[in-house]
Amino acid sequence: MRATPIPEAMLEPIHDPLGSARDAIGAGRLAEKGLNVRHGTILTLEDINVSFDGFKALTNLNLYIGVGELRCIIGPNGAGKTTMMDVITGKTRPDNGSAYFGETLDLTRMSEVEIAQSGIGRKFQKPTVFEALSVFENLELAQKTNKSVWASLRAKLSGEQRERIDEVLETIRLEGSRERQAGLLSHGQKQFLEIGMLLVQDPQLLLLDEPVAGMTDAETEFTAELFKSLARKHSLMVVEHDMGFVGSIADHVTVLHQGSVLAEGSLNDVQADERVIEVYLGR
Amino acid sequence: MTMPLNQTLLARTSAKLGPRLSIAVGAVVLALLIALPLLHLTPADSAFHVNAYTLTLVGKILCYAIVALALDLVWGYAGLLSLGHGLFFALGGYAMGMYLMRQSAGDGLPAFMSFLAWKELPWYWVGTDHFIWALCLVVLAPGLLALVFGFFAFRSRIKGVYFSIMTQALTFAGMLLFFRNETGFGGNNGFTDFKRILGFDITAPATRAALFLATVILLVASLLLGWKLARSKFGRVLTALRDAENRLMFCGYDPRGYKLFIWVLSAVLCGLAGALYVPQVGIINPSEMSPTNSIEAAVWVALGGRGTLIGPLLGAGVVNGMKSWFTVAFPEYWLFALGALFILITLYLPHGIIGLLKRGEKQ
Amino acid sequence: MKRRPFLKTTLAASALLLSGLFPFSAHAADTIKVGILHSLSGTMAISETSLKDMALMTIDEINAKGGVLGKQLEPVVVDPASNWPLFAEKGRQLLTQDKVAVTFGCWTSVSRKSVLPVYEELNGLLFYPVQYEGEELSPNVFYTGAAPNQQAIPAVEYLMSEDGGSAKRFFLLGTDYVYPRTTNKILRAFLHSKGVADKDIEEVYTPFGHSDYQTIVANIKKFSAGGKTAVISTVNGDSNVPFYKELANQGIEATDVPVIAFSVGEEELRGIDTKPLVGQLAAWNYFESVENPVNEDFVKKWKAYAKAKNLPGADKAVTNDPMEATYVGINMWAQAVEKAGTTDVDKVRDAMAGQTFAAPSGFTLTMDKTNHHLHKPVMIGEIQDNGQFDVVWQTDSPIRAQPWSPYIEGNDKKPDYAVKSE
Amino acid sequence: MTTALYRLLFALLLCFQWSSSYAGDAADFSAANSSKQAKLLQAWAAAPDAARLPLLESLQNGRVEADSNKTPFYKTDTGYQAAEGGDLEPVGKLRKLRLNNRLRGLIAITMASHQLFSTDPAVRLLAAQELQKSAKPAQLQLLNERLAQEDDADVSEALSLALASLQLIDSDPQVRLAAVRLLGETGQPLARVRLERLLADSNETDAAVRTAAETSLAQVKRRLMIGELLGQAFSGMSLGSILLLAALGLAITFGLLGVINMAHGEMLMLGAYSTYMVQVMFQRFAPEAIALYPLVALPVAFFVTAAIGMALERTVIRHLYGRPLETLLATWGISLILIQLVRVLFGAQNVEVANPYWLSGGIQVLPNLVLPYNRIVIIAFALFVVVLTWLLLNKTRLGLNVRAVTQNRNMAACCGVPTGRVDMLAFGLGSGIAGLGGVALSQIGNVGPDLGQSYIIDSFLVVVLGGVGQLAGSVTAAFGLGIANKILEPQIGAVLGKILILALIILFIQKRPQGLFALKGRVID
Repeated sequence: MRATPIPEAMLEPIHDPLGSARDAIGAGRLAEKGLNVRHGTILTLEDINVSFDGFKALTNLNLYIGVGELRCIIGPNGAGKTTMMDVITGKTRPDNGSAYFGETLDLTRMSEVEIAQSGIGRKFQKPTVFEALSVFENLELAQKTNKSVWASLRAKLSGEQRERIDEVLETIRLEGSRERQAGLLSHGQKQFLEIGMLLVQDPQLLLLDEPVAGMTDAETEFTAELFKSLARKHSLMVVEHDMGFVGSIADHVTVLHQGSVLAEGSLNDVQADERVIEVYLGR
Repeated sequence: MTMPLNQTLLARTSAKLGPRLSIAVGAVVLALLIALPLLHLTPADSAFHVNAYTLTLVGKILCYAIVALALDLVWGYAGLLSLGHGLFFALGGYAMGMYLMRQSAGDGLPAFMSFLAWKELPWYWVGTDHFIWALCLVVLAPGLLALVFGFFAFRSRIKGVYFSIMTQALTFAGMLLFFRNETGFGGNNGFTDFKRILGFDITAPATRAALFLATVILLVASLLLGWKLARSKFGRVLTALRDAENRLMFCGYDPRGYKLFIWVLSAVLCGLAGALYVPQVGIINPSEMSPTNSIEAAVWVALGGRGTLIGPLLGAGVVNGMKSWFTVAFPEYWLFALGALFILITLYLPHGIIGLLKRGEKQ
Repeated sequence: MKRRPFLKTTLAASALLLSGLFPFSAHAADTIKVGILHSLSGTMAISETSLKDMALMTIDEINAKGGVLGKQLEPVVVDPASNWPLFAEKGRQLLTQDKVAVTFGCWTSVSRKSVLPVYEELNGLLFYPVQYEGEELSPNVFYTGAAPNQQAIPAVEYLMSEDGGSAKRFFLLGTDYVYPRTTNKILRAFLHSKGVADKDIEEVYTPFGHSDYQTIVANIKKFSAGGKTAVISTVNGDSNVPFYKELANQGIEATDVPVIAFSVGEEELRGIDTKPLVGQLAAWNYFESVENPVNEDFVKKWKAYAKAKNLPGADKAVTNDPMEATYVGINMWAQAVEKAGTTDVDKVRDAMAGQTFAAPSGFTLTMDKTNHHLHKPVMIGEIQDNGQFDVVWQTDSPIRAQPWSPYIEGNDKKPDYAVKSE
Repeated sequence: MTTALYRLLFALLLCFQWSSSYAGDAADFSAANSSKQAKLLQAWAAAPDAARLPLLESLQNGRVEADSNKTPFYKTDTGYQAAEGGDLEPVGKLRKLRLNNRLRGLIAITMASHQLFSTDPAVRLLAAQELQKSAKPAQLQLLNERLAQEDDADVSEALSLALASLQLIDSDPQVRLAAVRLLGETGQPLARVRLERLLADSNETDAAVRTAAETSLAQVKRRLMIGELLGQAFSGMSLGSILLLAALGLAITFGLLGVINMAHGEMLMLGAYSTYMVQVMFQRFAPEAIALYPLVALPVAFFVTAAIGMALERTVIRHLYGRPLETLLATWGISLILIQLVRVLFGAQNVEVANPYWLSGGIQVLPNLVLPYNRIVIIAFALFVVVLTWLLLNKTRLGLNVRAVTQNRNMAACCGVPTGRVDMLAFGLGSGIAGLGGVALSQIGNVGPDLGQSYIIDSFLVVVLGGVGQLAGSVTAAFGLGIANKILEPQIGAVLGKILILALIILFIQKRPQGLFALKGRVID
């Protein structure tokens, strides 16, 4: 079955109906409205080093992602892909180096929550959804809104928000499982639900860790369509092993090896690179 | 790591089933609980008379039920197993006890201080002769302690078993502190021999009835509050927090605030339960803080069914009922029964009695 | 269909609540009910279980002689499980459900304090058999254990005497609860009155269940360098073993620094290796080793009873001071009921005044006319390696109790007769 | 040569005088009341006579009994022998001569002054040392005489010290000065008090003596200080070693397997009860080898607790891997059952576990520092168990398997590691080590059903603080907590010290959560 193209309107960001009253505990300092992308780069990683008990996971990593770009990251196991995502989302602090979201937000100084609120969304390698909640409730929680304690105590879904969730449900083809408990979904469905949760979160930058693992071919194809359509409005960074999938979506590919960038360029360029061939096939 | 609790919340269940029946049954229980203290006021030789023994026993169990509910809010919903709720319960009890001691002592010092030759009240006793301030303390003492402990614990992401062990150590430390005579709370003897509350004789039937009613009101209020919370988005965030905290953080929620809120709320509920418990049973002493008591409360919740609102109440009732019976019938075997209960619930009844009833329903 | 679970749960809940409401009560026509309120489980079971058995034995004995007022006594045993609020609850149960004529029970002060309001409210009668700190005199309680002046003060007088080693310095070591605190306060005042200066008195408290006595023993050693020192120990049961072991291992002997204990008796010694303790002292009002016909008979009866009832450790059954006090208490109550001709609490209370009983201690004990305490002899015993005590000193005659110690400020204004606390 | 001859003569005399000339001392003593007995002893101490040695020895051993005529008899292994000699038969019932602590003290002094005449220098040395702390002014002359006759250097020194305490009130300032100086050389706590008295009451008139006393006092204080500090360090180490033994088993079950074993304390308790059982067996079947029972108890306790641990793992814990909170509740239930089981089987009372002679007493290192043997042995034993555990985990097949399973269960299973059996063995190992800890604990404190309860919280704190899965961390944490406790205890008391330490642990975990999560790494949710 071919994927239906996604209507433009669905991907339009919906503005926070409650305004940007982010005064709750640990709320973000800045909303994405003010994100400064003057130079066209949304993410800047420079000279990042991370080591775990002597093991160097990242060494002098430099990476730039442009606004609206769809970047694929490939690399053998242990190349540092997930660690890099951990650094961007604030889960791991680099030993040194700088990480900027836009021109002004220093990711190394922000907490995970602040980073998430400032507009970076992440999908985990293993699909993680809230298993005890229904599909709808999963999306409701993820939806961009005021996420402070007090707000959630009083929160009521507006019609607009409900519509938005319904739209996304349709996009990820889970409209039939709306009230189903997320824990009961299949692996692929969970993957989609998690992507859907990213969509309602409406981030500027999406980090996706192996999004098509465990999907059927048709689902993979559909996902590729989805990502490509997202790319214009959002920046995406996709870590993937499936070269077919990478080839179908990426205009730009980065190869990581032993914690730093080995090669960068179009998929064809990269695949022709001697060093990359050696890394993948050599040993 | 996480065990999905496929338990549908009572809130949701009752929303779906025709609410009339559940309201009817609830009303019957409530009516019984309200009738009980009124029957206590009948003359002693009346056929319907309910004696003070029964009233205080049921009152005590109701207080425990509130504790179970409070524990369930943090454990069943937010996934934080506290083994230190006895501390909050006791703190509330002590705050109320301070007021009761002052009432008994009149203008002088409470008895335990005067025979240890203390000349004046320690600073933290200031104002405890006013009921209003005592009430504030009932809320503030457990609340502030929970706030401070929770702030540090949640900030450094202590969770799961570590959290349980830390809370256990906390209540243990509290117990040691209150056992000291120099701490100024009567040491091992704690507070006893209360005479009056708000000027009323504490042993008068009307006072007992009023205290009992207050407990019923607090229980109903806690249930309503729990129900409201479970239905709100807040409740869903807590459930999400329990199952996948990292996911929640990457959705932009700060778990600390949520945990702190429910943790403090739960502590305050415990404190209030403690405050009602003390005048009814007539004594508060540090053994209420012993880790064993707190862990027993966890069994009430586990037995009844965590993540539900009625479950903990059932659990508290069943375990305490069993305890009353066992300690009379076979005092030696009570610990065997309690121990076996712990093991069997965890092995075979992960959803407690409520889960059992549900399963029976499905088949 | 979905209604049923909720219905069921609610029903279950209400059934549970109801079950507590209407407890059954049995009616036995020709017996007098007697309550026994001792912990049979939990931490205090160690000490209290034997008191329950002693009470049952005494009741059997009275029944064998024809009971009281021609009626048999019917013991009602409940287990408050070392849980203080439960003491009050069970006490209330005994008085309101079982309608007992009298209760024998409690060990710790806190359990007594917990039941006291219940007994005063319902005008019950409680016999309390353990030595305690005094500072209490309720009309609803008869105290058959020692007040501080019947144990602590004579013990210190002994230590200060030549035979006791003419101690000049005193190390007061106790577990941190009310009994040691109050006792030590009384002792300090008493020592002051004997001219002992504050610098020669050291007061140290340890928490319950303390087991590491290294620092404290080192302190005792340091303190004892300053002159002939005696340790007065109000250390609670379990902590005594590590304390004495540490003393012995650090080379402190009873001849250098004698330790006198107020809470170590035959029952406590039963479970420990007494070698390190030999020569240390204890003060009580009764020891199993006392030699007189009444005691011989008493000990024999107890051993036979323990064997007959197959009590745990029956082959090593011992008697001790609180057991004797229980025995004396029950017998005196029976005599008082006979005298009053009724079990009515007020009448029995009046009849109790001045009752006498030839006790196993070898003395005829008298219930004081006014203050609800027994007149008791005081004995100092030395621990032997067989777990028994060798009496090294005793008073010539029983001493009257002073529940309101004159050494505590303000007690001179307290009346020496029982009044309900207000 | 002359002294040797003199001694020989003395010894011979002793034999002759045995039953004749001093007859009457024993009878006097047994007939006297206690204050008179004290006077007798004091008199004897000032004028020793070898003939009294049998009497004194018998008194010390509690073997003197009197019949109803107050005729004294010595109790021997076979029967009774009249103390005054002859073939007297006891009249009426024999009763042990009642002594009190004062008399016992006096007997010790009297004995010591008699032993100064012994031919064995070691005995004389002990006697002189005893007199150092207890010599009475009446013995001044005796001591002077003995000192003059003494040829052994050590005994001389000990005697002069014993004399020095008495000479502080000598009328000759020179003698006092010498005595003061001599006292300064010792680190005796008694010397400090004596010197302080000299200064405080200003009853010393001679300025030179006063200055010397000040110097000596400072000297003594310094030595005492050293002893105190060492003592504190030792007690910290000792407490640490106990915590370590209590926590080590947990470091395996919790640290490696991730099982929250609340019944861990009961494994300690069962280890202690195994020790008790072994002791009972020895008493019944091999009373002559009783001193060896702790050594036999070690393997017994290890295997008993390991077997119980494995049984629990198979029946309960196996079903709960990966559900730590449930494990916590279930094992708490197990602990309740085990406690009650022991109560039913052995009674609620504590049971009697006696230290064998080689674990009783202590070694005198400094005048104010005695290190008890049982504590020394336990410190060594704790270290031994740590080394053993380390070897087991790092140098054996089982250890390799355990580490493999704990790091990646599925992978290990794929490699053919029987994960089920490894879990069982590892849990058994942890429980067994707890059993070993129980043997050690039985030599320090009570053995009762509640033994384990008092260690469980401390054990968890040690493991958590040390870093889960880190053996070295547990060792550091245990000794750290032990020493911190012992430093705080004299300052603020045991309770506040403990509370403060709990608070510090909570704060410490703020700073170094690695204490909690030992291994850093990429986090997979």
